[in-house]
Amino acid sequence: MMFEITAEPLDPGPLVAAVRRDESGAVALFYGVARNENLGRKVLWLEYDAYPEMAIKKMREVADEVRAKFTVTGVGILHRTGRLEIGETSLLVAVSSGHRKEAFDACHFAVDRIKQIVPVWKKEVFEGGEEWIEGHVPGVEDGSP
Amino acid sequence: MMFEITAEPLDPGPLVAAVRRDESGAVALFYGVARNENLGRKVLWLEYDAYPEMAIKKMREVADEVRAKFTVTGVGILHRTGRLEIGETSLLVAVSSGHRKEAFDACHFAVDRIKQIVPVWKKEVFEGGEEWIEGHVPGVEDGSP
Amino acid sequence: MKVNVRLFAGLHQMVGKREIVLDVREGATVRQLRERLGEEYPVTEAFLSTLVCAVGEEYVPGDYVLQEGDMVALIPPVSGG
Amino acid sequence: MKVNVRLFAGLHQMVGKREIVLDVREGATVRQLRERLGEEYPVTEAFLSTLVCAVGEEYVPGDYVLQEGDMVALIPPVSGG
Repeated sequence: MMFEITAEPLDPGPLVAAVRRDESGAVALFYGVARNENLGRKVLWLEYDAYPEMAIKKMREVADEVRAKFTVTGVGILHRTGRLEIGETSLLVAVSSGHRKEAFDACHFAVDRIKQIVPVWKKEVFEGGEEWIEGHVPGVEDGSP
Repeated sequence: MMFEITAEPLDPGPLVAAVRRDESGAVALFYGVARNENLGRKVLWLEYDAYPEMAIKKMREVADEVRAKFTVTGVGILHRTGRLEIGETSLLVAVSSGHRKEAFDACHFAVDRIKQIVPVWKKEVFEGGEEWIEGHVPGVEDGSP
Repeated sequence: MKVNVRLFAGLHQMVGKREIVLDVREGATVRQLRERLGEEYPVTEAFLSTLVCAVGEEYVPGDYVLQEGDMVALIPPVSGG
Repeated sequence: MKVNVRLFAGLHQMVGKREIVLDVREGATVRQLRERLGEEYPVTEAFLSTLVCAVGEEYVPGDYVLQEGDMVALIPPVSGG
Protein backbone atom coordinates (compact mmCIF):
# COMPACT_ATOMS: atom_id res chain seq x y z
CA MET A 1 0.00 0.00 0.00
CA MET A 2 1.24 3.49 -0.78
CA PHE A 3 -0.45 6.85 -0.22
CA GLU A 4 1.30 10.12 -0.95
CA ILE A 5 0.74 13.81 -1.52
CA THR A 6 3.80 15.26 -3.20
CA ALA A 7 4.96 18.24 -5.24
CA GLU A 8 7.29 15.97 -7.25
CA PRO A 9 6.35 14.33 -10.57
CA LEU A 10 4.47 11.07 -9.95
CA ASP A 11 6.22 7.79 -10.73
CA PRO A 12 3.94 4.79 -11.41
CA GLY A 13 6.74 2.18 -11.05
CA PRO A 14 7.04 2.08 -7.24
CA LEU A 15 3.25 2.42 -6.89
CA VAL A 16 2.48 -0.63 -9.04
CA ALA A 17 5.23 -2.59 -7.28
CA ALA A 18 3.70 -1.62 -3.93
CA VAL A 19 0.18 -2.85 -4.78
CA ARG A 20 1.10 -6.06 -6.62
CA ARG A 21 1.02 -9.39 -4.77
CA ASP A 22 1.94 -12.82 -6.13
CA GLU A 23 -1.81 -13.55 -6.23
CA SER A 24 -2.44 -10.52 -8.47
CA GLY A 25 -3.27 -11.37 -12.08
CA ALA A 26 -4.25 -7.81 -12.99
CA VAL A 27 -3.37 -4.25 -12.10
CA ALA A 28 -5.53 -1.31 -13.18
CA LEU A 29 -3.64 1.98 -13.07
CA PHE A 30 -5.41 5.30 -13.55
CA TYR A 31 -3.65 8.51 -14.55
CA GLY A 32 -5.40 11.83 -14.01
CA VAL A 33 -3.71 14.15 -16.51
CA ALA A 34 -3.72 17.94 -16.93
CA ARG A 35 -5.57 18.53 -20.18
CA ASN A 36 -5.57 21.61 -22.39
CA GLU A 37 -9.31 22.34 -22.38
CA ASN A 38 -12.22 22.53 -19.95
CA LEU A 39 -15.69 24.04 -20.23
CA GLY A 40 -14.70 25.44 -23.60
CA ARG A 41 -11.72 27.32 -22.16
CA LYS A 42 -8.15 26.87 -23.28
CA VAL A 43 -6.31 25.76 -20.14
CA LEU A 44 -2.70 26.98 -19.81
CA TRP A 45 -1.69 25.15 -16.64
CA LEU A 46 -3.13 23.78 -13.40
CA GLU A 47 -2.29 24.39 -9.80
CA TYR A 48 -3.21 21.91 -7.07
CA ASP A 49 -3.51 22.62 -3.37
CA ALA A 50 -4.06 19.97 -0.69
CA TYR A 51 -4.51 19.47 3.04
CA PRO A 52 -1.81 16.81 3.08
CA GLU A 53 -2.34 15.06 6.43
CA MET A 54 -6.09 14.81 5.95
CA ALA A 55 -5.75 13.90 2.26
CA ILE A 56 -3.59 10.91 3.18
CA LYS A 57 -6.11 9.90 5.84
CA LYS A 58 -8.98 10.12 3.33
CA MET A 59 -6.99 8.18 0.71
CA ARG A 60 -6.63 5.38 3.25
CA GLU A 61 -10.38 5.51 3.84
CA VAL A 62 -11.00 5.21 0.10
CA ALA A 63 -8.71 2.17 0.04
CA ASP A 64 -10.64 0.67 2.98
CA GLU A 65 -13.91 1.22 1.12
CA VAL A 66 -12.43 -0.45 -1.97
CA ARG A 67 -11.31 -3.48 0.04
CA ALA A 68 -14.74 -3.76 1.68
CA LYS A 69 -16.56 -3.63 -1.66
CA PHE A 70 -14.26 -5.52 -4.05
CA THR A 71 -11.95 -8.52 -3.97
CA VAL A 72 -8.62 -6.82 -4.46
CA THR A 73 -5.04 -7.59 -3.50
CA GLY A 74 -3.76 -4.01 -3.19
CA VAL A 75 -4.65 -0.31 -3.48
CA GLY A 76 -2.36 2.72 -3.76
CA ILE A 77 -2.93 6.41 -4.42
CA LEU A 78 -0.57 9.31 -5.24
CA HIS A 79 -1.66 12.91 -5.76
CA ARG A 80 0.56 15.71 -6.92
CA THR A 81 0.36 19.35 -5.78
CA GLY A 82 1.71 22.64 -7.12
CA ARG A 83 1.89 23.78 -10.71
CA LEU A 84 1.27 21.18 -13.42
CA GLU A 85 1.85 21.76 -17.10
CA ILE A 86 -0.51 20.30 -19.72
CA GLY A 87 0.22 16.56 -20.03
CA GLU A 88 1.57 16.12 -16.50
CA THR A 89 0.01 13.57 -14.18
CA SER A 90 -1.93 14.87 -11.17
CA LEU A 91 -3.29 11.57 -9.83
CA LEU A 92 -2.24 7.92 -9.92
CA VAL A 93 -4.54 5.20 -8.56
CA ALA A 94 -3.39 1.58 -8.73
CA VAL A 95 -5.52 -1.43 -7.81
CA SER A 96 -4.36 -5.04 -8.08
CA SER A 97 -6.66 -8.03 -8.09
CA GLY A 98 -6.76 -11.67 -9.06
CA HIS A 99 -8.81 -10.83 -12.13
CA ARG A 100 -9.31 -7.90 -14.47
CA LYS A 101 -12.97 -7.04 -13.88
CA GLU A 102 -12.45 -6.46 -10.16
CA ALA A 103 -9.31 -4.43 -10.83
CA PHE A 104 -11.10 -2.14 -13.31
CA ASP A 105 -14.28 -1.72 -11.23
CA ALA A 106 -12.38 -1.13 -7.99
CA CYS A 107 -9.98 1.38 -9.56
CA HIS A 108 -12.86 3.32 -11.15
CA PHE A 109 -14.71 3.37 -7.83
CA ALA A 110 -11.57 4.59 -6.05
CA VAL A 111 -11.11 7.48 -8.49
CA ASP A 112 -14.76 8.51 -8.06
CA ARG A 113 -14.44 8.45 -4.27
CA ILE A 114 -11.15 10.36 -4.29
CA LYS A 115 -12.89 13.15 -6.19
CA GLN A 116 -15.65 13.18 -3.56
CA ILE A 117 -13.83 13.12 -0.23
CA VAL A 118 -10.08 13.77 -0.51
CA PRO A 119 -9.25 17.42 0.36
CA VAL A 120 -7.40 18.44 -2.81
CA TRP A 121 -8.24 21.44 -4.98
CA LYS A 122 -7.51 22.36 -8.57
CA LYS A 123 -7.06 25.84 -9.98
CA GLU A 124 -7.35 26.20 -13.74
CA VAL A 125 -5.33 28.98 -15.29
CA PHE A 126 -6.85 29.60 -18.70
CA GLU A 127 -6.62 32.27 -21.37
CA GLY A 128 -8.13 35.35 -19.76
CA GLY A 129 -8.40 34.23 -16.17
CA GLU A 130 -8.15 31.61 -13.48
CA GLU A 131 -10.59 29.71 -11.28
CA TRP A 132 -10.47 27.36 -8.33
CA ILE A 133 -12.72 24.53 -9.48
CA GLU A 134 -15.53 23.73 -7.05
CA GLY A 135 -16.04 20.03 -7.44
CA HIS A 136 -17.77 18.06 -4.73
CA VAL A 137 -18.93 19.08 -1.24
CA PRO A 138 -17.58 16.29 0.96
CA GLY A 139 -20.38 14.72 2.99
CA VAL A 140 -20.66 14.79 6.76
CA GLU A 141 -22.84 12.41 8.68
CA ASP A 142 -25.88 14.63 9.07
CA GLY A 143 -25.49 15.92 5.52
CA SER A 144 -25.43 19.61 6.53
CA PRO A 145 -22.29 21.54 5.73
CA MET B 1 -0.26 4.62 -31.05
CA MET B 2 2.01 1.72 -30.19
CA PHE B 3 1.55 -2.01 -30.77
CA GLU B 4 4.28 -4.50 -29.97
CA ILE B 5 4.98 -8.17 -29.41
CA THR B 6 8.31 -8.51 -27.62
CA ALA B 7 10.34 -10.94 -25.55
CA GLU B 8 11.69 -8.03 -23.46
CA PRO B 9 10.16 -6.79 -20.17
CA LEU B 10 7.32 -4.37 -20.88
CA ASP B 11 7.83 -0.68 -20.07
CA PRO B 12 4.66 1.37 -19.46
CA GLY B 13 6.41 4.76 -19.76
CA PRO B 14 6.77 4.99 -23.55
CA LEU B 15 3.33 3.38 -24.02
CA VAL B 16 1.53 5.97 -21.90
CA ALA B 17 3.50 8.76 -23.60
CA ALA B 18 2.48 7.35 -27.00
CA VAL B 19 -1.26 7.33 -26.24
CA ARG B 20 -1.52 10.65 -24.39
CA ARG B 21 -2.67 13.76 -26.25
CA ASP B 22 -3.00 17.29 -24.87
CA GLU B 23 -6.79 16.71 -24.90
CA SER B 24 -6.42 13.63 -22.65
CA GLY B 25 -7.59 14.13 -19.07
CA ALA B 26 -7.35 10.45 -18.19
CA VAL B 27 -5.29 7.39 -19.04
CA ALA B 28 -6.36 3.90 -18.01
CA LEU B 29 -3.47 1.44 -18.05
CA PHE B 30 -4.04 -2.29 -17.61
CA TYR B 31 -1.32 -4.73 -16.54
CA GLY B 32 -1.84 -8.44 -17.11
CA VAL B 33 0.45 -10.06 -14.55
CA ALA B 34 1.70 -13.64 -14.11
CA ARG B 35 0.08 -14.85 -10.91
CA ASN B 36 1.05 -17.76 -8.69
CA GLU B 37 -2.22 -19.71 -8.80
CA ASN B 38 -4.81 -20.85 -11.32
CA LEU B 39 -7.58 -23.47 -11.15
CA GLY B 40 -6.28 -24.45 -7.73
CA ARG B 41 -2.81 -25.20 -9.07
CA LYS B 42 0.38 -23.60 -7.85
CA VAL B 43 1.82 -21.92 -10.94
CA LEU B 44 5.63 -21.84 -11.16
CA TRP B 45 6.06 -19.77 -14.31
CA LEU B 46 4.34 -18.95 -17.60
CA GLU B 47 5.44 -19.21 -21.18
CA TYR B 48 3.83 -17.16 -23.94
CA ASP B 49 3.89 -17.92 -27.66
CA ALA B 50 2.57 -15.60 -30.36
CA TYR B 51 2.10 -15.26 -34.10
CA PRO B 52 3.72 -11.83 -34.06
CA GLU B 53 2.75 -10.34 -37.45
CA MET B 54 -0.88 -11.37 -37.09
CA ALA B 55 -0.99 -10.44 -33.38
CA ILE B 56 0.06 -6.88 -34.25
CA LYS B 57 -2.58 -6.77 -36.99
CA LYS B 58 -5.27 -7.95 -34.56
CA MET B 59 -4.13 -5.49 -31.89
CA ARG B 60 -4.67 -2.70 -34.43
CA GLU B 61 -8.14 -4.09 -35.13
CA VAL B 62 -8.92 -4.03 -31.40
CA ALA B 63 -7.80 -0.39 -31.30
CA ASP B 64 -10.03 0.38 -34.30
CA GLU B 65 -12.98 -1.25 -32.53
CA VAL B 66 -12.24 0.81 -29.40
CA ARG B 67 -12.15 4.04 -31.40
CA ALA B 68 -15.43 3.16 -33.13
CA LYS B 69 -17.19 2.40 -29.84
CA PHE B 70 -15.74 4.96 -27.39
CA THR B 71 -14.57 8.57 -27.43
CA VAL B 72 -10.87 8.08 -26.83
CA THR B 73 -7.73 10.02 -27.70
CA GLY B 74 -5.31 7.08 -27.96
CA VAL B 75 -4.91 3.30 -27.67
CA GLY B 76 -1.74 1.21 -27.33
CA ILE B 77 -1.06 -2.46 -26.64
CA LEU B 78 2.12 -4.39 -25.74
CA HIS B 79 2.28 -8.17 -25.24
CA ARG B 80 5.30 -10.05 -24.01
CA THR B 81 6.37 -13.54 -25.13
CA GLY B 82 8.71 -16.19 -23.75
CA ARG B 83 9.15 -17.22 -20.14
CA LEU B 84 7.61 -15.00 -17.45
CA GLU B 85 8.23 -15.37 -13.75
CA ILE B 86 5.45 -14.77 -11.21
CA GLY B 87 4.86 -11.03 -10.90
CA GLU B 88 6.09 -10.14 -14.38
CA THR B 89 3.83 -8.26 -16.77
CA SER B 90 2.53 -10.13 -19.83
CA LEU B 91 0.20 -7.47 -21.22
CA LEU B 92 -0.07 -3.69 -21.13
CA VAL B 93 -3.09 -1.88 -22.57
CA ALA B 94 -3.24 1.92 -22.38
CA VAL B 95 -6.24 4.04 -23.37
CA SER B 96 -6.36 7.82 -23.09
CA SER B 97 -9.53 9.85 -23.16
CA GLY B 98 -10.89 13.25 -22.20
CA HIS B 99 -12.62 11.75 -19.18
CA ARG B 100 -12.18 8.81 -16.85
CA LYS B 101 -15.31 6.78 -17.55
CA GLU B 102 -14.53 6.42 -21.23
CA ALA B 103 -10.90 5.56 -20.47
CA PHE B 104 -11.88 2.79 -18.04
CA ASP B 105 -14.66 1.34 -20.20
CA ALA B 106 -12.60 1.43 -23.38
CA CYS B 107 -9.54 -0.12 -21.72
CA HIS B 108 -11.64 -2.93 -20.20
CA PHE B 109 -13.27 -3.58 -23.58
CA ALA B 110 -9.85 -3.67 -25.27
CA VAL B 111 -8.50 -6.24 -22.81
CA ASP B 112 -11.57 -8.44 -23.34
CA ARG B 113 -11.20 -8.27 -27.13
CA ILE B 114 -7.45 -8.95 -27.00
CA LYS B 115 -8.19 -12.17 -25.14
CA GLN B 116 -10.70 -13.13 -27.85
CA ILE B 117 -8.92 -12.45 -31.13
CA VAL B 118 -5.18 -11.77 -30.74
CA PRO B 119 -3.14 -14.92 -31.57
CA VAL B 120 -1.14 -15.29 -28.36
CA TRP B 121 -0.98 -18.41 -26.19
CA LYS B 122 -0.11 -19.05 -22.58
CA LYS B 123 1.44 -22.18 -21.12
CA GLU B 124 1.19 -22.64 -17.38
CA VAL B 125 3.97 -24.59 -15.76
CA PHE B 126 2.65 -25.72 -12.39
CA GLU B 127 3.69 -28.14 -9.70
CA GLY B 128 3.35 -31.55 -11.33
CA GLY B 129 2.84 -30.58 -14.94
CA GLU B 130 2.26 -28.02 -17.63
CA GLU B 131 -0.61 -27.05 -19.92
CA TRP B 132 -1.20 -24.76 -22.87
CA ILE B 133 -4.30 -22.87 -21.81
CA GLU B 134 -7.14 -23.04 -24.33
CA GLY B 135 -8.90 -19.73 -23.97
CA HIS B 136 -11.11 -18.45 -26.74
CA VAL B 137 -11.73 -19.80 -30.27
CA PRO B 138 -11.35 -16.70 -32.44
CA GLY B 139 -14.46 -16.19 -34.58
CA VAL B 140 -14.60 -16.35 -38.34
CA GLU B 141 -17.40 -14.86 -40.34
CA ASP B 142 -19.48 -17.99 -40.86
CA GLY B 143 -18.81 -19.10 -37.30
CA SER B 144 -17.46 -22.54 -38.26
CA PRO B 145 -13.86 -23.29 -37.37
CA MET C 1 -11.94 31.51 22.88
CA LYS C 2 -9.32 31.23 20.16
CA VAL C 3 -9.52 28.67 17.36
CA ASN C 4 -6.79 27.95 14.84
CA VAL C 5 -8.12 27.83 11.30
CA ARG C 6 -6.37 26.46 8.21
CA LEU C 7 -7.25 27.83 4.81
CA PHE C 8 -6.85 26.22 1.40
CA ALA C 9 -7.26 26.84 -2.30
CA GLY C 10 -9.37 29.88 -3.17
CA LEU C 11 -9.90 30.74 0.50
CA HIS C 12 -6.15 30.78 1.08
CA GLN C 13 -5.70 32.96 -1.98
CA MET C 14 -8.44 35.40 -0.88
CA VAL C 15 -7.31 35.77 2.70
CA GLY C 16 -3.62 35.64 1.83
CA LYS C 17 -2.76 33.43 4.80
CA ARG C 18 -2.41 29.71 5.26
CA GLU C 19 -3.52 29.81 8.87
CA ILE C 20 -5.44 32.34 10.97
CA VAL C 21 -6.73 32.55 14.53
CA LEU C 22 -10.42 33.40 15.00
CA ASP C 23 -12.03 34.49 18.23
CA VAL C 24 -15.44 32.93 18.93
CA ARG C 25 -17.60 32.66 22.07
CA GLU C 26 -17.38 29.56 24.28
CA GLY C 27 -19.51 26.73 22.87
CA ALA C 28 -19.57 28.13 19.35
CA THR C 29 -20.36 25.73 16.50
CA VAL C 30 -18.38 25.43 13.29
CA ARG C 31 -21.30 27.15 11.53
CA GLN C 32 -20.75 30.16 13.80
CA LEU C 33 -17.02 29.96 13.11
CA ARG C 34 -17.74 30.26 9.39
CA GLU C 35 -19.87 33.36 10.05
CA ARG C 36 -17.00 34.81 12.10
CA LEU C 37 -14.67 34.29 9.14
CA GLY C 38 -17.09 36.26 6.94
CA GLU C 39 -17.10 39.15 9.41
CA GLU C 40 -13.30 39.25 9.65
CA TYR C 41 -12.76 38.72 5.92
CA PRO C 42 -15.79 40.02 4.00
CA VAL C 43 -14.15 38.86 0.75
CA THR C 44 -15.02 35.29 1.80
CA GLU C 45 -18.77 35.97 2.27
CA ALA C 46 -19.88 34.51 -1.05
CA PHE C 47 -18.05 31.27 -0.38
CA LEU C 48 -19.10 30.57 3.21
CA SER C 49 -22.15 28.46 2.35
CA THR C 50 -20.03 25.98 0.39
CA LEU C 51 -17.45 25.41 3.14
CA VAL C 52 -17.33 22.19 5.13
CA CYS C 53 -15.31 22.09 8.33
CA ALA C 54 -12.86 19.46 9.42
CA VAL C 55 -11.66 19.05 12.98
CA GLY C 56 -8.88 16.61 13.70
CA GLU C 57 -8.71 15.71 10.01
CA GLU C 58 -12.35 14.58 9.98
CA TYR C 59 -15.36 16.27 8.40
CA VAL C 60 -17.81 17.52 11.03
CA PRO C 61 -21.40 18.76 10.71
CA GLY C 62 -22.31 22.45 10.99
CA ASP C 63 -23.56 22.05 14.57
CA TYR C 64 -20.29 20.57 15.83
CA VAL C 65 -19.28 22.42 19.01
CA LEU C 66 -15.73 23.76 19.03
CA GLN C 67 -13.29 23.68 21.90
CA GLU C 68 -10.48 26.08 22.80
CA GLY C 69 -7.38 25.31 20.76
CA ASP C 70 -9.18 23.17 18.17
CA MET C 71 -7.44 22.99 14.79
CA VAL C 72 -10.17 23.60 12.25
CA ALA C 73 -9.75 23.31 8.51
CA LEU C 74 -12.18 25.12 6.23
CA ILE C 75 -12.70 22.85 3.25
CA PRO C 76 -14.04 24.29 -0.03
CA PRO C 77 -15.71 21.81 -2.42
CA VAL C 78 -12.92 19.38 -3.33
CA SER C 79 -11.68 19.06 -6.90
CA GLY C 80 -8.77 16.65 -6.90
CA GLY C 81 -8.10 14.05 -9.55
CA MET D 1 -0.21 -28.97 -54.12
CA LYS D 2 2.06 -27.84 -51.35
CA VAL D 3 0.95 -25.55 -48.57
CA ASN D 4 3.19 -23.95 -45.93
CA VAL D 5 1.78 -24.32 -42.45
CA ARG D 6 2.88 -22.45 -39.31
CA LEU D 7 2.40 -24.04 -35.93
CA PHE D 8 2.14 -22.41 -32.52
CA ALA D 9 1.85 -23.15 -28.82
CA GLY D 10 0.85 -26.75 -28.01
CA LEU D 11 0.75 -27.71 -31.68
CA HIS D 12 4.31 -26.46 -32.15
CA GLN D 13 5.38 -28.39 -29.07
CA MET D 14 3.66 -31.64 -30.24
CA VAL D 15 4.96 -31.57 -33.80
CA GLY D 16 8.36 -30.22 -32.81
CA LYS D 17 8.52 -27.83 -35.75
CA ARG D 18 7.60 -24.18 -36.22
CA GLU D 19 6.69 -24.66 -39.86
CA ILE D 20 5.82 -27.67 -42.02
CA VAL D 21 4.78 -28.29 -45.62
CA LEU D 22 1.62 -30.32 -46.19
CA ASP D 23 0.58 -31.88 -49.49
CA VAL D 24 -3.15 -31.54 -50.28
CA ARG D 25 -5.16 -32.00 -53.49
CA GLU D 26 -5.96 -28.99 -55.69
CA GLY D 27 -8.95 -27.07 -54.37
CA ALA D 28 -8.63 -28.43 -50.84
CA THR D 29 -10.27 -26.45 -48.03
CA VAL D 30 -8.61 -25.50 -44.77
CA ARG D 31 -10.82 -28.13 -43.08
CA GLN D 32 -9.21 -30.77 -45.32
CA LEU D 33 -5.79 -29.31 -44.53
CA ARG D 34 -6.47 -29.88 -40.84
CA GLU D 35 -7.42 -33.50 -41.54
CA ARG D 36 -4.18 -33.90 -43.51
CA LEU D 37 -2.24 -32.63 -40.47
CA GLY D 38 -3.92 -35.33 -38.35
CA GLU D 39 -2.87 -38.04 -40.80
CA GLU D 40 0.73 -36.85 -40.90
CA TYR D 41 0.96 -36.17 -37.16
CA PRO D 42 -1.52 -38.44 -35.33
CA VAL D 43 -0.49 -36.80 -32.03
CA THR D 44 -2.48 -33.74 -33.13
CA GLU D 45 -5.78 -35.65 -33.73
CA ALA D 46 -7.41 -34.68 -30.45
CA PHE D 47 -6.76 -30.97 -31.07
CA LEU D 48 -7.88 -30.65 -34.69
CA SER D 49 -11.47 -29.69 -33.94
CA THR D 50 -10.38 -26.67 -31.91
CA LEU D 51 -8.07 -25.23 -34.59
CA VAL D 52 -8.99 -22.14 -36.59
CA CYS D 53 -6.99 -21.35 -39.72
CA ALA D 54 -5.55 -18.03 -40.75
CA VAL D 55 -4.46 -17.23 -44.29
CA GLY D 56 -2.64 -13.97 -44.94
CA GLU D 57 -2.91 -13.09 -41.23
CA GLU D 58 -6.69 -13.27 -41.32
CA TYR D 59 -9.00 -15.86 -39.81
CA VAL D 60 -10.81 -17.86 -42.52
CA PRO D 61 -13.77 -20.26 -42.30
CA GLY D 62 -13.35 -24.04 -42.62
CA ASP D 63 -14.57 -24.08 -46.22
CA TYR D 64 -11.96 -21.57 -47.39
CA VAL D 65 -10.30 -22.96 -50.54
CA LEU D 66 -6.50 -23.01 -50.44
CA GLN D 67 -4.15 -22.10 -53.23
CA GLU D 68 -0.66 -23.39 -54.04
CA GLY D 69 1.93 -21.60 -51.91
CA ASP D 70 -0.56 -20.24 -49.37
CA MET D 71 0.89 -19.50 -45.95
CA VAL D 72 -1.54 -21.01 -43.49
CA ALA D 73 -1.35 -20.62 -39.72
CA LEU D 74 -3.10 -23.16 -37.52
CA ILE D 75 -4.44 -21.21 -34.55
CA PRO D 76 -5.33 -23.02 -31.31
CA PRO D 77 -7.80 -21.27 -28.98
CA VAL D 78 -6.04 -18.05 -27.99
CA SER D 79 -5.08 -17.36 -24.38
CA GLY D 80 -3.16 -14.10 -24.31
CA GLY D 81 -3.49 -11.45 -21.65
